[in-house]
Amino acid sequence: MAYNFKLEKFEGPLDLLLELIEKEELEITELSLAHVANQYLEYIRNNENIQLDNLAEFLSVASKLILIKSRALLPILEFTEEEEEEIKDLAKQLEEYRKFKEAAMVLGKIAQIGKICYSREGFSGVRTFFYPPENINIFDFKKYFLSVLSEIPVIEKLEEEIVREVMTLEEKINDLQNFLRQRIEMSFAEITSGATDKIDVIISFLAMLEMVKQRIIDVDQQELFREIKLKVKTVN
Amino acid sequence: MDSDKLKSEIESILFISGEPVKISRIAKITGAKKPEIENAIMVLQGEYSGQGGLIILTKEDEIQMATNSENAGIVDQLIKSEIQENLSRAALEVLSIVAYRGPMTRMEVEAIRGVNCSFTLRSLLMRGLVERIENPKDNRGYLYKISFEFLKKLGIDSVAKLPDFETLSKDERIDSILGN
Amino acid sequence: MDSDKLKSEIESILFISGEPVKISRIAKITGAKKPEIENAIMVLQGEYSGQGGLIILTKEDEIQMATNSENAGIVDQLIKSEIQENLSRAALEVLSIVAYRGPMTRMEVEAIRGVNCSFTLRSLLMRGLVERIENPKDNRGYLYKISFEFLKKLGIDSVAKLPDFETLSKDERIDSILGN
Repeated sequence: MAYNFKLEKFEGPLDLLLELIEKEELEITELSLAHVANQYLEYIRNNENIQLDNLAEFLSVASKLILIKSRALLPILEFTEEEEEEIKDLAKQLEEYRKFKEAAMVLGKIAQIGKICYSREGFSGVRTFFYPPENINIFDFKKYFLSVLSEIPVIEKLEEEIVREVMTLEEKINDLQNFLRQRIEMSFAEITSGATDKIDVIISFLAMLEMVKQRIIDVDQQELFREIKLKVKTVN
Repeated sequence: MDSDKLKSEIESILFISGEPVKISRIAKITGAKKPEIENAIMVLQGEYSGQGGLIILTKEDEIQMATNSENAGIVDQLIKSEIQENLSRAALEVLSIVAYRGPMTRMEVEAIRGVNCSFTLRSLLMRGLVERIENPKDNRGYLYKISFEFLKKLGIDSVAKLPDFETLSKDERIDSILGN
Repeated sequence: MDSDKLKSEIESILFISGEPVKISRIAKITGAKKPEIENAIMVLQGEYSGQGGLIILTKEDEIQMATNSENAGIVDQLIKSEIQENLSRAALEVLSIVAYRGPMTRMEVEAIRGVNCSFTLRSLLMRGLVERIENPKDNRGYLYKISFEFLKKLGIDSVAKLPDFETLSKDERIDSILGN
């Protein structure tokens, strides 16, 4: 796919999304979000620069984009009120973020000019007095020091572990393909029955759409709200 | 109280203190009433807004005296200023959100940026560009707001002087919920 | 040089310095000629001679900005209120950090608290609870420690007598945040 900022570092999923839309010179609408969804998904699939602590946020936006994109791909899909809300929210959120991204650039330029106001050192020239507080003893020192220690942020090892367990999109597609070849037909529910968390379900769905796009599988849904059936496309 | 006398006293207080001073503190020291002081500050800010070498910064219920940003180049030579680190894009985004929309919680900043901001907020707090106060609605949480250091860095005397302050400081979504 | 601009620059210089400044120094910083500066100072002195809170003092070839002596009583009260104010939670936290971990730089105090501490440290210095010494590793910076006078008042002769000093002063959370 033709996009040329693989190595650029984005401030987050909204930043990436905004960049994609602006590159295409589009307004922020549901349609334009659907339009750039592929590029977004491609980016997070290929990009190893996404910081670990941001991956969850990138995936959360991915899941909203998948909703939007799947509406275009599978018009028969019905959305819950909550999902409709999510789709609308993403456009609004992006609009809001754009305002502040622009404001940040303006502030950055003002700061760069270096027209700083300087203040005086507080009470400079005033001589010091020894004025100790009453009612403070050495155990208060311990108490306040302990409270300071408890506020020091612990570098989270947890997040790293979660991320390590999540399969990449690539792996998931391979997985699905193998599984499909064995079973020929299966449902989306079956695929995700072994999912351990939301991210896993999202990745599965993402992979499914990806395979529809690449014409590896056919998707079939008999009726609204019924199971989505996946089939390996028969080669004609 | 004689308003010229009060203005004069406020000038002296700001000069000696050097740091931001609360209006309530000025009231305590001068014995003047809060509205009188606020009025005197307004007049002073007007007098100091010209080409003079000094300006008066205001933010919420605090004021500070500083040099005119036009003279930054001259003053720079006088003070052994700490190296002015450039602000990263993340820092600028968080700063602009807090400047236009603060005081606000970390969650509210993150809702706009779509990413975790705890690291950036911490570094801005340490650099003194952002301040935090306890959240009256949540005794374990904080509210973040802009500092005088930030105003000084941009060379403006109040947040209202930020570009597009009127429009950007309004949250349309909140307004629509409130039915405005 | 534009005389209003020069006046403005001189005001900024005097404000920041606080101390007497030599006219030759002003000439060097502003690039203006001595007679121009002397003229600007004369005009400034006239402007500052009224009821305002600031005045400009001249002595031989030096000038200084200071507060109007009419306001001496107010200034005294300001200083007194600054010193006698109850210690805030922030102040108590900074004191405890400096006690258990000092001598240390301001940056280290700030990294541990995650918040800028310049106002708090300045206030503790002024009350004589903390003292600063030159940093042998950085001749522009200082190291902060608890003052001996304050230790005596607390009834101990060394910080090592603080409760659990051995373990608390070596807490690994601090090493992790300071990157040691």
